[in-house]
Amino acid sequence: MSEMNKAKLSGKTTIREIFETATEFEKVAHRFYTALIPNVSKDIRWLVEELAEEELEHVDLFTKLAKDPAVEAVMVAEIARPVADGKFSDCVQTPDLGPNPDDQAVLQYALMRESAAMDQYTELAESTPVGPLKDAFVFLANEETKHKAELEKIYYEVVHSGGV
Amino acid sequence: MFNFKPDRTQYPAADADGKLEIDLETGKYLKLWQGPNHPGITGNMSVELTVCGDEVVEGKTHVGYLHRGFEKLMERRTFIQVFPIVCRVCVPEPDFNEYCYAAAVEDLAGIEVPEYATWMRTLILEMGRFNSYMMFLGGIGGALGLGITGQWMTYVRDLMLDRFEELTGARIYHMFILPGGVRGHLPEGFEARMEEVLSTAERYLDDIDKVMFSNSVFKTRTKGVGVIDPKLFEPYGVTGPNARAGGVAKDLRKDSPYLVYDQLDFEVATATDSDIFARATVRRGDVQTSIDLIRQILRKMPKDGPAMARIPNVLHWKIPRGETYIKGECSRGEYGYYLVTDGTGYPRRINVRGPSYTHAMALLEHLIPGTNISDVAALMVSLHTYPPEIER
Amino acid sequence: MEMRHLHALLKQRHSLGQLEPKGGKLAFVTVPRENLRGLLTELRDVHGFTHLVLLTAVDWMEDGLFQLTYMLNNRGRDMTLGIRVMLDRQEAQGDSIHDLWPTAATYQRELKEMFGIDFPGSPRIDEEFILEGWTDLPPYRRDFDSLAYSQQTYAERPGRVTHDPREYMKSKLYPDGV
Amino acid sequence: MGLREVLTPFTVWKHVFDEPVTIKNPIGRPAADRYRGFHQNDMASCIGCGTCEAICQNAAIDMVPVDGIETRTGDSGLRPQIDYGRCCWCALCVDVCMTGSLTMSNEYTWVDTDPDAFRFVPGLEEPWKDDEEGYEREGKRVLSGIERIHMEEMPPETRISNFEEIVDGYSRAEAILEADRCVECGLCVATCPAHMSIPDYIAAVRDQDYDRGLEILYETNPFSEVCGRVCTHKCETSCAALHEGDPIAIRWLKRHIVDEVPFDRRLELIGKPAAPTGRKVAIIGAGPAGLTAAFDLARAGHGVVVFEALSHAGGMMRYGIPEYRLPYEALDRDIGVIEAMGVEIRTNCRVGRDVTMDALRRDYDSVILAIGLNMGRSTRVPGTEGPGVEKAVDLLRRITDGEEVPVPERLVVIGGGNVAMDIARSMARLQMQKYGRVGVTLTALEDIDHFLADREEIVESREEGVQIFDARGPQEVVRDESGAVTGLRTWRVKSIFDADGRFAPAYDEGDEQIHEGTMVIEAIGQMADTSLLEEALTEALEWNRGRIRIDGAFRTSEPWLFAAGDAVKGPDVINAVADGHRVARTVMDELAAREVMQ
Repeated sequence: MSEMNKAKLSGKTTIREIFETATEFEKVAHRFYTALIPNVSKDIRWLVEELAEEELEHVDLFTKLAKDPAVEAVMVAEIARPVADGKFSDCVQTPDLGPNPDDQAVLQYALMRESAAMDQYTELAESTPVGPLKDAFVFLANEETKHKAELEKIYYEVVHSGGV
Repeated sequence: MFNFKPDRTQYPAADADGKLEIDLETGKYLKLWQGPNHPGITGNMSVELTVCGDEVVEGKTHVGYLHRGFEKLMERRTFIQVFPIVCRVCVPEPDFNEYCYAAAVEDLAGIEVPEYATWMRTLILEMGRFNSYMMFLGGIGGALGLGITGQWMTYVRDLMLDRFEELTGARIYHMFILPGGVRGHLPEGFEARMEEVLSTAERYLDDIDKVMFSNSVFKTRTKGVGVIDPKLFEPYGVTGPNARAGGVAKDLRKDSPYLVYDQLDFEVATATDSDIFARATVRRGDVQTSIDLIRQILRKMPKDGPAMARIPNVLHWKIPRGETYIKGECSRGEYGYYLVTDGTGYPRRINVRGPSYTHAMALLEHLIPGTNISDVAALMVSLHTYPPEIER
Repeated sequence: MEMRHLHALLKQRHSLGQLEPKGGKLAFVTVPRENLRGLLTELRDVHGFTHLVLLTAVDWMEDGLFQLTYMLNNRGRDMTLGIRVMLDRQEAQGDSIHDLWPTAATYQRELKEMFGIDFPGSPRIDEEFILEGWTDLPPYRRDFDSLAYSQQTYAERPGRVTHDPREYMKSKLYPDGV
Repeated sequence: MGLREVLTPFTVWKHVFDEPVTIKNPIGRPAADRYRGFHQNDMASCIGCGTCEAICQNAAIDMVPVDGIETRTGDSGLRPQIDYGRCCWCALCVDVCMTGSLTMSNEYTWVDTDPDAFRFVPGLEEPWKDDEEGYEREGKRVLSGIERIHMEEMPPETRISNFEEIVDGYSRAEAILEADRCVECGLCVATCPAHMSIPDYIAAVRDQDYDRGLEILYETNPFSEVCGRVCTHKCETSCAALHEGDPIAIRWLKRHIVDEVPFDRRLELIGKPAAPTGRKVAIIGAGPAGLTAAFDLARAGHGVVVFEALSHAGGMMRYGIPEYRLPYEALDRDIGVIEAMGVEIRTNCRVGRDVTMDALRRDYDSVILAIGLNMGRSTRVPGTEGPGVEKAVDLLRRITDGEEVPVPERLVVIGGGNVAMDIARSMARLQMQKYGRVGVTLTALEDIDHFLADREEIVESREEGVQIFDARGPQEVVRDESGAVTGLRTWRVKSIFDADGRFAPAYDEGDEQIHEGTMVIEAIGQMADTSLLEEALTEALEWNRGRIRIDGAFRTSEPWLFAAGDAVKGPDVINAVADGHRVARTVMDELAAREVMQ
């Protein structure tokens, strides 16, 4: 955990800061998966491609939100820093999955990320005032929850029950 | 009273072979067809009478009006598929076909029928016999112009059909005795409802005794008429009440006990005169026996137990090569099924032995000469014949 | 037991085949055609088998044989004996026993009509019995196809169509067989 | 005759004032409760097996499609239509009905001017379709057998100390009785991946014509001896007989046929292959898919070489399935017939090491990839790295090869599939031999009702002393200070399978258990070892969610390469056999097409 992130562990934060971290979170993930695509064997590339695509959709959502005047208006508002923020911010740092990660390693990483994002967005949705941003966080929380469940199913199918 | 004495000289002469010389051109004789439409309860058969005045000099029976080729149809059906057909050989008493066929299959396939089913079968057969006699008692009166007996007996028969309906699910073709057992148990409260029918029947039979058996007209027209010489019984294969009316106390229920008859107490009704009246009284006695037997069976039969034995899958039931003959005492005499199997899933041959086969053909033809035209119907009814047994 | 004694007694004299008992009261035995009359007469007059229960035929087409079954019964002793006579199916001729049992004439007339088995000398043997104007094969012979006959004679009511479950499932679930 | 007899009849004049006994209006008179009136059919429980049609002696019943009823596993989608111009109301159709869906109402009065109205599918819209009254058979069906003929098995206390085959197989008498129960509806055929002619070979058992039976088996399955023992027998889940009783023991009857035909006779019956075509096909992997394809191709006259990395042919049938379920001789006989067709099997020849894909591509007209899933997955929970943690497939392979494997007194298996059961039961036998007692704990994510293993595997495992903990999620392999394994830490699984049968395990952290053992065996998923393809080919091929993309005919994106079996489809022997046939057909079609082109 970086020093900067440790500093963020307590106290208040502005919506802008949260918003920027979240945007960065999605962007980093998208870049990470995109960069990973050529490094994995072609047989598991589908998995990384799907993950990259999902993240890109979220980046697009944030880009759109940033242009929304209603969102701009609440950017300076202060809200309680989510408890889950630490784990979430950690995910902005991308791990080293090695030169040629297999499907299970990619899935495990993705699961960890989805889990952090789900917690983060759920808390944010609760503490953000009613408005388009809250709607976005609610949407994202739902998305990540669904996404996480889907990944868990895939993980079960690939790792636990595949071929048995 | 009128005492008609026919002029025997008008009778046709017989040649050396016993063949009658009947020349219709002479105008002395007339051909008269009795049937094939249902004259009384004799079913769809006809008798081609040659009459001289109102005396019949010759009668030839004609059958085939109900021929459906049952025996042939059965050869094209699997052992279970024969089951729905057999009952149709005899409308008034179909159950004998079901029993004989089922028992024949069981015999050749080596199937032991559960005890409950054997009691149930006996019950069904006695109910069927009762109904058959209802038709007889109604019919014999009807053949002599006594219409009311037919109405009463039809009503009583209907009451018994109600019991058949609730027990078997059908009124006429019961299809209840299946190879392997029977299809079900007695419904709740059946015994009480049956008792009601039986006591009603007894009341009506009491009236029948008064209106028919104690009726001078009936007596006059049936006593001494249509006498079968007991010497003819064996040559003509006469069995059942027709023989018992001539003093031959033979009844397969006693002589060759099947089902549970050896566990039942009953007497066989007999008479001695061997005429129409004697045959009617024997049947009147038999109805009472059936009523008593139904009561006895309901009292003695097990309250529960399996109704069906374990049988092979009927869809490909094959029975090893063999042959058997199963018989029983139906209301008209010896009823039997001769079953031949060849190891396939189909019977090689089924032959139905119905008592009418001998009673309504050779015997009737033998009895007819010398009778009065108006007695022919009563004579036919008194033999209690059902033509489908002849032309299966 | 009684049946076995009887069989032992008659076996030599009438060239009887093996006794085939069905329980204690019913048995079947085969006798050559030429021994039939002698056997029936002795059974009837000496051994109490006075009741001719039935007379019918079984078509063993594949073996080229007709089987005549004479079912005799001794009422007093409750014994039934099924006597088989095997006839050449091509010849199809039996010996009338109407003089032993008058009622046999009816059976023989029916056998003539339904199986085409002749009994020369039997009363009215050639008169129609059940069928009228029948010109086809005797219908109770195995080679008469009653289904084909009914299909030729009667029209089906149109509109019936059925499906075999196995084939139907194939057409629905794996039409190309895999 | 006196005056009395003239007067007595007049006494019945007393009836003159009696009420009439006739019923004024018989239409509407209710029939008895058991009356056999117009039929009723419960559309939802009817499976369209057509037994009613088969038994009807009047040919009154047709099986017809009905709107809104789909054809699916165990249900033909057809429903009986009854022609009341022919029905004789005998109700044999009701008695024989496999599910009890067909019954009768007590309705019998119906007037209509349109004769065709009396030909309809009961259960759709007739007014009496839900009436309570009417004929129903007493109890379960009696016209075909309900109970399966018992299969003799070695009792647990005897079988646990050795690897001898557990199941005895039917005697002829038993097999005839079991075969007798089949109603030949054929619903099972669609369910069988290889669409074996199940009713036909069961009929052969009934007829005691084992030659015919064997020929029928070989039409669709050259691994009938194997499948007769270890098939997942999904056919038995769509058997019409299961609705009121036990499904027909289809698998055991198949085995019985093969058991009854001596090996030499088998070879005679299968006959000789067709004249050589001059074409050559290479098959990678001597498992059920590869060898089935080899059999079909060789039988058609093509030259076939099968490349097998291990020392014996058979694939998972040999190296995965323990001997007590499938004796090696049984497998050897099936393979023997295939070899007798002229198939050459090169064992100990690993493609990628001993021969390259490029060489195969060059030397053969076509190449079929049938490599299966032979690599075990790991949960990768903490502690799985290091000694004391094994993978089930590796252990099973070593046991088959006769290698010494470590046998601890207590061990823990992770997994709820057949492989987990196989390793648990194999290790239990080894423990019995070594220590005289069994110490196997098995944990699985799934609850017991959702185990992927066959029911009988679960039952037999328990009989043999395997302790099963269901719905437990592995969290850590616990090790002591020296690093030696001491057990497995699990959490309870609280989630359940969704409506689609998919499962996202979630854990209840408060419900923790440590399962003691000095060895943990992972028997979870398996994967294909596609390294033999090497990078260029891996890149060139198209993939589909981790598996080589194939079309419906098992073609890969490379025209010379075909793929079949668990590696592309799965998940069992009979599916592999079905794939083998299909890929062989495709290859033959392609070869024939090339013939035309040249």
